[in-house]
Amino acid sequence: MKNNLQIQSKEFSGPLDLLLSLLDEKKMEISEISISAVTEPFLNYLESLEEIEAEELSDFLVVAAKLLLLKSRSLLPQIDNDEESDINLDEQLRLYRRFVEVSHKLHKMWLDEKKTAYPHIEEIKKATEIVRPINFSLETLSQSMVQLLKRLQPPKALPRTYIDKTITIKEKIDKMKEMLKANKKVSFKKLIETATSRTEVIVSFLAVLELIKQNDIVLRQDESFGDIELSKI
Amino acid sequence: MDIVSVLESVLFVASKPLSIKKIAKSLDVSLSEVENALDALLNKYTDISGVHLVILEDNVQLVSNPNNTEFVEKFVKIEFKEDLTKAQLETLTVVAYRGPITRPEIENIRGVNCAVILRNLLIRGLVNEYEDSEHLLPVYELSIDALRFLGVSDITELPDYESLHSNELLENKKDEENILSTN
Amino acid sequence: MDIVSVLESVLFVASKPLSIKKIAKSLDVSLSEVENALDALLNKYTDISGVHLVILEDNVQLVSNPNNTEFVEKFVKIEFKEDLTKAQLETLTVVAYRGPITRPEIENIRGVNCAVILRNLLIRGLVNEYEDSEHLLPVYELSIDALRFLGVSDITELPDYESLHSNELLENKKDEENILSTN
Repeated sequence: MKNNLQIQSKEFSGPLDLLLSLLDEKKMEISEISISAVTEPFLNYLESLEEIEAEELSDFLVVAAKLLLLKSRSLLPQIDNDEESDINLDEQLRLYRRFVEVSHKLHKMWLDEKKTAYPHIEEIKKATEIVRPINFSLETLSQSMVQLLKRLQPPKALPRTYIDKTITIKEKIDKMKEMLKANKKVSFKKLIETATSRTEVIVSFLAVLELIKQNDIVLRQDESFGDIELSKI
Repeated sequence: MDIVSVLESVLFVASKPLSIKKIAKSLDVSLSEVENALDALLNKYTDISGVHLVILEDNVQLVSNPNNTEFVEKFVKIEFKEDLTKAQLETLTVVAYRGPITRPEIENIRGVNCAVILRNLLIRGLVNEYEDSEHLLPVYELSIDALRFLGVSDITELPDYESLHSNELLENKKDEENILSTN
Repeated sequence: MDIVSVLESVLFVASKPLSIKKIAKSLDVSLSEVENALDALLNKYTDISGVHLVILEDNVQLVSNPNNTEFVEKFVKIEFKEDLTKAQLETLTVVAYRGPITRPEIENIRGVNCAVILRNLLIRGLVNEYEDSEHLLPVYELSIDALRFLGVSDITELPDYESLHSNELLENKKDEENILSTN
């Protein structure tokens, strides 16, 4: 219906919420394959979050890392599978979705004023002996005020903009193929020289993996963290 | 509508004597229906019950069994020696920095109902409630005892009183309140 | 002392959730005596009764039957209840269905840090926090106030409670795999 509009103006309550929205947008069921298929829009969204506090970003990065692992595994099935049991993103997402669904039901109940149960409010009789509660002091009072003000701070909503322009793996592959037409060998460093964002670097790397999978190129790397040389087969 | 059940709920929540005639009118049932329901409730709230149904002329009320007063008071006293809960402390804070303040104003700032908490603070003697000509509703402020416990003689001696009292976030909440009440 | 009667009076007068353990201590009786007395009161305050006895973990409170609220509100003002944000709603849901639950367990389900949200829910009185000897960390559970606002008298009345409450996914990865493979 108005799915496309929704995703652009939605406030995400966390990385799993974002993942679910991306899947819903594409009308995909939850599976390892579908999840890894939304890796790029997820990363692009992260890119738009750059200004957000590190603390909030870290939860998104955890999921991003899982997504990249899933994605690279789907591209390179021979990759070491030791960590497989640690991902389980699809299972986590399924359970999370159940809670989200039931939370909508609770929300309806919450908003139904006609169902609020009342306590009995006894008539007020002031105590004959007034005692000082142990934790009642100037310190606790002003601390409590500071906390309250923190709470009243309007929530810093995650950016509502959802970047449409996604650098896709496919675009990168096309670009690499073109470069490999002109030169027999291409340096990965050079490939990412013009990258404008971290996402683009990651997507470039995924494109390289895809090309290997398709048996189009071979890689050569002389030392760890050294440059990677791509050559056409 | 189950009249017995509804009547029981109404008496339980009301906490004050209600006129039997008015109950019949409000619930849109006959007087005898209310009287029959009261008879049914009298069977439930017997002499040994912890809650008694008191009927006096046209008035009816649920009250706690007077025989248990001693235990109830002991219980309440022990409760008061305990720490304030976080919610109580926050309510007290709002009353301290923003008082005199009405209950809806406090609730608007805290985002949650404060009736029970205010009642507890009143019973504990930490806040005072009084009628004020400026407000239609009762207003609350810190009691002299509370000030004494804090070791200050005047509310303005609270830490950062000026800046916190007139904090923008609290003022915004007040504006919201005004908007709401004009609806 | 007639424990059932005294307990009923205390619950009636208190107007707020009370800890079962504290009641036992204050009245100087054993925990099982209080629990037996609560059972007796549960027989008195049945589903169709105008008053419900709500028991949630260690907390207990007498509240009006939520089905009668429409009529009750002809006599008392409605309670203030602010809407919940999406993140608060999700967190409250996880606590409701999985409580008592620790913060890392909640975060495991939501995939996001919940410290600030839990604090807000705590101070709005919608969840309780307590130290538990079984866990090294504080555990969270739904408050009776939250149940009242949701209009249920028993937590098991929440939609799909049984299946979501007992779904062990994530709590134990091995079990999780077994469950999935038998499906």
